[in-house]
Amino acid sequence: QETVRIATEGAYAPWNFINDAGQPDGYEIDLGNAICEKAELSCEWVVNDWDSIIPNLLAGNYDVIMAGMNITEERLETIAFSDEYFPPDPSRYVALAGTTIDFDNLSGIRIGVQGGTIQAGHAEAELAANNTVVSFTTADQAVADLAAGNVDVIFADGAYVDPIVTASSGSIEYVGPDVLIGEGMAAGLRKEDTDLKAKLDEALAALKADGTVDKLIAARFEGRGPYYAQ
Amino acid sequence: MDGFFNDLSLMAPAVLFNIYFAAVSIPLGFVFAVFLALGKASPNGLINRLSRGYVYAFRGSPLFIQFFMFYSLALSLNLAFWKPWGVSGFVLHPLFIGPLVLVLNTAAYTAEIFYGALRAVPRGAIEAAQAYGMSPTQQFRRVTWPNLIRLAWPAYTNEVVFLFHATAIVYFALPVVGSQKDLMITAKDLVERDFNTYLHFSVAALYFLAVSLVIFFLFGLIYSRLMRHLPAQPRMRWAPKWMR
Amino acid sequence: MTDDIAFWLGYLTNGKHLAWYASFQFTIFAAIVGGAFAVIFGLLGATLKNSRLPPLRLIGTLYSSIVRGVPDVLFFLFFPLAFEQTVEWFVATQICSPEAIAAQTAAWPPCREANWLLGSFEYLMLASVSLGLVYGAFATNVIHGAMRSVPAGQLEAARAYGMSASQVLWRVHIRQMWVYALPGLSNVWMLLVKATSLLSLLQIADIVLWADRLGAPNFLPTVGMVHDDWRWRYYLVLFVFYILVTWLSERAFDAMMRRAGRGMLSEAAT
Amino acid sequence: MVSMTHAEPVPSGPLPVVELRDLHKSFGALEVLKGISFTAREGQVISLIGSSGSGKSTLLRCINMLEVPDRGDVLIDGEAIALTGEGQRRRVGDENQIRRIRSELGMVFQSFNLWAHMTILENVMEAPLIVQKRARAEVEAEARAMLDKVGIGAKADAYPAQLSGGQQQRAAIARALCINPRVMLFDEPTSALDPELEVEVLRVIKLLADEGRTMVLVTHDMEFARSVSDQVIFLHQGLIEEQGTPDEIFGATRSARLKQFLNAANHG
Amino acid sequence: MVSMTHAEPVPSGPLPVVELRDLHKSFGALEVLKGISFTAREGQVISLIGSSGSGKSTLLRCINMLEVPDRGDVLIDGEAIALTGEGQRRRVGDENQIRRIRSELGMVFQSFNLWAHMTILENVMEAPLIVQKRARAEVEAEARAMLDKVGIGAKADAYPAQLSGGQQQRAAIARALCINPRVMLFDEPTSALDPELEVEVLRVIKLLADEGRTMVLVTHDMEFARSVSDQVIFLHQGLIEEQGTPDEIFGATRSARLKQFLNAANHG
Ligand SMILES: Nc1ncnc2c1ncn2[C@@H]1O[C@H](COP(=O)(O)OP(=O)(O)OP(=O)(O)O)[C@@H](O)[C@H]1O
Ligand SMILES: Nc1ncnc2c1ncn2[C@@H]1O[C@H](COP(=O)(O)OP(=O)(O)OP(=O)(O)O)[C@@H](O)[C@H]1O
Ligand SMILES: [Mg+2]
Ligand SMILES: [Mg+2]
Repeated sequence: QETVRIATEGAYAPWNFINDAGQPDGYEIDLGNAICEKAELSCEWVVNDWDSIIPNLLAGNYDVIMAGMNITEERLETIAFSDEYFPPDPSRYVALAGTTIDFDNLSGIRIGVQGGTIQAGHAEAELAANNTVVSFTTADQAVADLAAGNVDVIFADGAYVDPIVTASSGSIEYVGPDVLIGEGMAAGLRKEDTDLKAKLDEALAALKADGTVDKLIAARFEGRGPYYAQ
Repeated sequence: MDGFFNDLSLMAPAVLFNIYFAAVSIPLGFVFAVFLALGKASPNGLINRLSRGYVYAFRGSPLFIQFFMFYSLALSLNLAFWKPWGVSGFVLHPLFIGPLVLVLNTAAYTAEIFYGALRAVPRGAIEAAQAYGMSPTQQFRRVTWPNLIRLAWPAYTNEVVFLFHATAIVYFALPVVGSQKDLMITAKDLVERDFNTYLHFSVAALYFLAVSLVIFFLFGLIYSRLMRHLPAQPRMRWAPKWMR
Repeated sequence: MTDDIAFWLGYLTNGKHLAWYASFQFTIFAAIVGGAFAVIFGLLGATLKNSRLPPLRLIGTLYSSIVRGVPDVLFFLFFPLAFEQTVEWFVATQICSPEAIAAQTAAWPPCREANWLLGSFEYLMLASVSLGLVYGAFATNVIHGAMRSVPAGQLEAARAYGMSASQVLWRVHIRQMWVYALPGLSNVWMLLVKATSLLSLLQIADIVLWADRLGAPNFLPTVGMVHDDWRWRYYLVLFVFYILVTWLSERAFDAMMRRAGRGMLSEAAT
Repeated sequence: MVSMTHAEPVPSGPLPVVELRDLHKSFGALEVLKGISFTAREGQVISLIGSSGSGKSTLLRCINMLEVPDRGDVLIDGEAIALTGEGQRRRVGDENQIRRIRSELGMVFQSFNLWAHMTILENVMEAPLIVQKRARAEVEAEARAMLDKVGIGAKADAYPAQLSGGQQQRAAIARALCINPRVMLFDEPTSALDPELEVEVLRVIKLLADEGRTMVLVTHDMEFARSVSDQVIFLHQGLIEEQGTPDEIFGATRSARLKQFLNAANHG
Repeated sequence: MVSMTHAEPVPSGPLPVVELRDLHKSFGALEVLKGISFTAREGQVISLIGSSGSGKSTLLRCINMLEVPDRGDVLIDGEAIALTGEGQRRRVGDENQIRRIRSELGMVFQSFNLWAHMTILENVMEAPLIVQKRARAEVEAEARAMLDKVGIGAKADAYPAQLSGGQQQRAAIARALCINPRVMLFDEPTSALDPELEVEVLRVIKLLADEGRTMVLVTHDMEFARSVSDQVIFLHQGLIEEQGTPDEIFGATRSARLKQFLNAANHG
């Protein structure tokens, strides 16, 4: 059996995180294991910081990235993506309850993002002129800084902030408009690994077809899906 | 070669951040260190123990951990303190908290240097000052301090260079605001883009070396001014005692 | 009350915490292996610096002054990567076919076959070697100075009694050198120990990385206990850990100094 | 001039300038001074002699309170130096008084203790400017005159490290003289010098003696002690073993110990 | 015993043990030895005297090649020490030969140079064990006997720093004796000692002289040179100015320079 090394960040619940047992866990880990089983690959999980996750893929330290990574034009210049396994989802702003921000002409606020994400790219391109964009190395750190009031809003994947807003019981709330920037999440691969991509796509298609993917999404993301039911 | 010049110009603005961190921390750390050194030498039990403990703790632990710890500590105090005083964004800004931690850290190292020098000030010079009726303040200002700073200068120069080197880890521990990136982050980003490890890190190293040499040169000038009373000057040596 | 204690005991011994505790081995490994390399490189560098051949002397001097002229973290990031790439480049010149090179889309490595897959152990080893290289440059200076501090008369006496050059070196010169080198080496060791906090920058799951993971705020019960940002508490533990290591190291070096200084430090010892 | 804080009748002749009463001083368990009393009157030159470790330096340092005696008093110009506390915890009582008194006592240290970071001229001007707060122009004129007097006027702008031992010693004397002290205290002014320089320095001290300045000096040079002193005091084991005019001390010696000491001194 | 590598006729009387032929030695531009030749025969004691800087130590150090002479030869037991190269680049030619010869020459340094990291006993045993590779038990017995002989048997397990100067000097002598050398070389064996210790050390050296050991010694003590030597050599400006029995040298002195030197020595 071919061994495939899959990198994940381990700090982006519920896609991927380190559980109390100290092991990688989350939707992507469940899905990755299912894909591997389907494609008859033996999989090995590698935890790697987000900011160097693409360079280390290219350098050959592992073969696949499953780390809540959105497909973008820019990334497609350097790596390839499998078919999507999480649909395009609006990115959302959240702030501490009671914060009023004029989103029509957004200026003078501090926007927290995780560096190297599509939200960071958007903020740097569209908002940095009039606002301060603060990049954190993990999404958790961005949330921590929001909770402590160091940034006015954070801008992140909707499905990432959903449970946080829910769990905060009102102290953190959505503000402003949803922004659709992602093209869905998928596994990242080196461009030349076309065989591996084919295998992954095939297995993924099968799992979508038999409802496994929807089941896994429903288990990890409350009230989401089904997305891929025929 | 093009890559080299390209890197040189890309990193020129980045090195300003390292210089900024060092330039802000050095004078403040210097002043704080003087008080700490005097505290260590103080006969007052409480002041003495506090200063000793402080110096030991900050010299005994890595600066990297200190950055993380103080940032998250400051963050957890944000809602209770900084926010109400309206200094939230300011306190937690890397351009503020970075130098703050550097000051806390370098003050401990510098204090140790000053304390060592303080104990090496010739007893006789101080006794002569006493014998001629100087007050304790006058003794310190006119005799102890001039001797101390001369004794400490070479070691202090090394500490300054090391402080400058220490600025390399600021942005590994603190969030990056906007496009404010220092040499290390810039070099690391470049390497992650095209894997030209040798080029990008060498250019960054070159910048660090160049600024270090400038520091040595400037501090050496001051040293030769300080030591003009000695016909044969003890040579400045690149021999750090302690680093973070 | 007992419930509370039981809860916290359970929490502090869950798999994530156990992984944290286990990760201390990486730090300790890096410190000890790095320290050993630093002494080896230090002795090597000092030998070069003492060499009679000018080119070797130049190499020794360049090594110790350039490495000390750049931040440790820079060299620490640079060396493992550069080492890996150099090895891959050599391998590539041997095995890469022109077609494979043409097929390669990423900037590195030259071809897929030349890729050298590094696991955490290899990274840890490389990290230790780079610590050894950085602090070996400091040790070079310390040992070089210490070798020159041994009084010439001690060596002359050995020569006058017919000892060979290597007998003089090992039985007198190096034996006495430690007394002069230990204070400096103690400082270098402290620096090295503190530099082990940088391991996480090389993607090694060390104590700093786990402290960050454990302290990060959590809102999802499915992920684990829900809590705020607790990072500073975990970092405080590391802060104290390093201070303890420093303290222990000082004791150990004092003991070593007493041993090495037997006879030579009579006034200090009594 | 003399304040009447002490009850002793003022003796005839010159007024007492330095008076020690029953001084005791211990370092830890070692009792160095065991009750020393003597008086130096205006214009007198008093030499302290004794073997090494007999407490000569300690006694001299007690006069300006660089060492605080455990028991006993020091009176300068009849004014007792205020001390508080008991035994080894005894401290100077009045900071202002001691500073005023110290600036009346010009001390010349055995190892000179010139301030290395100042030029010779700055060394000499320092105390008058900083402690006595006199005008710079006046002090500078006086300092230069003083340096000329001890024969090193040309070295005014040199740093101490650039001077020979004898020149440094003379600079130290100039520094002490420039505060215009009532008393000069010398601790072995020549012991660190080679014979040639010794002669130079002794010449300057004799000059001062001839001018009638009150001086207390510790010396190993019996020849010199004999020629310059009004009174010679022989210390032995923390006590004054013998005291008298040079003729009395070096002439018909009274105690066996002094005899032994002087014999040894002749050979040393 | 004597190899016949040199053509000179073997003189009558005791055999030559150390022979120097036309030694020259310069340090940079300074010519310290300008052609020295002399012979020490079995059982002879030769003293080198001369003013400071006259090259006595350099000469002694040339005998065991701690300094390599620029010109000239050294013969030990008739065997010439092999040297290669010319002038200041001259080097020892045969490492094995020099080590063998050195272990026949017991050098006692002016500053003792005992190995600080070893006890006295270890110091004495080091060369026999490491260089001569003799059996430990035998060496230890001999070393202890030797220490007893010089009167410091009780200090065998002390470190050099724990001994007084005189004891260190005697330990250094024991160390040299324990390799059972053909010749003992002493460089100013007493100059760093106080008079009392000097007497102690001189006693030991006299003992060795009486035993008939060949010795070359540099000394400042004319009294001692006179009483112990068979030959006295007076060095002046890199040459042997005078040479002869003690009676010849200290009796009717021939050269003005030696006269001057001896006069000064009497006062020093
Ligand atoms: N600060 C001190 N602490 C402890 N002991 C001291 C101190 N100063 C002096 N002593 C001791 O007091 C004794 C007298 O010392 P002092 O310097 O007065 O002798 P002295 O007569 O000046 O001798 P010398 O002629 O050698 O200078 C000595 O035994 C000395 O060791
Ligand atoms: N290694 C050296 N390098 C340069 N000059 C040296 C060296 N060793 C000795 N000299 C010089 O050679 C001269 C003779 O020195 P040497 O030590 O032989 O004199 P000495 O007769 O033993 O004098 P002393 O009685 O003072 O010991 C001196 O002028 C000395 O400065
Ligand atoms: Mg004294
Ligand atoms: Mg000599």
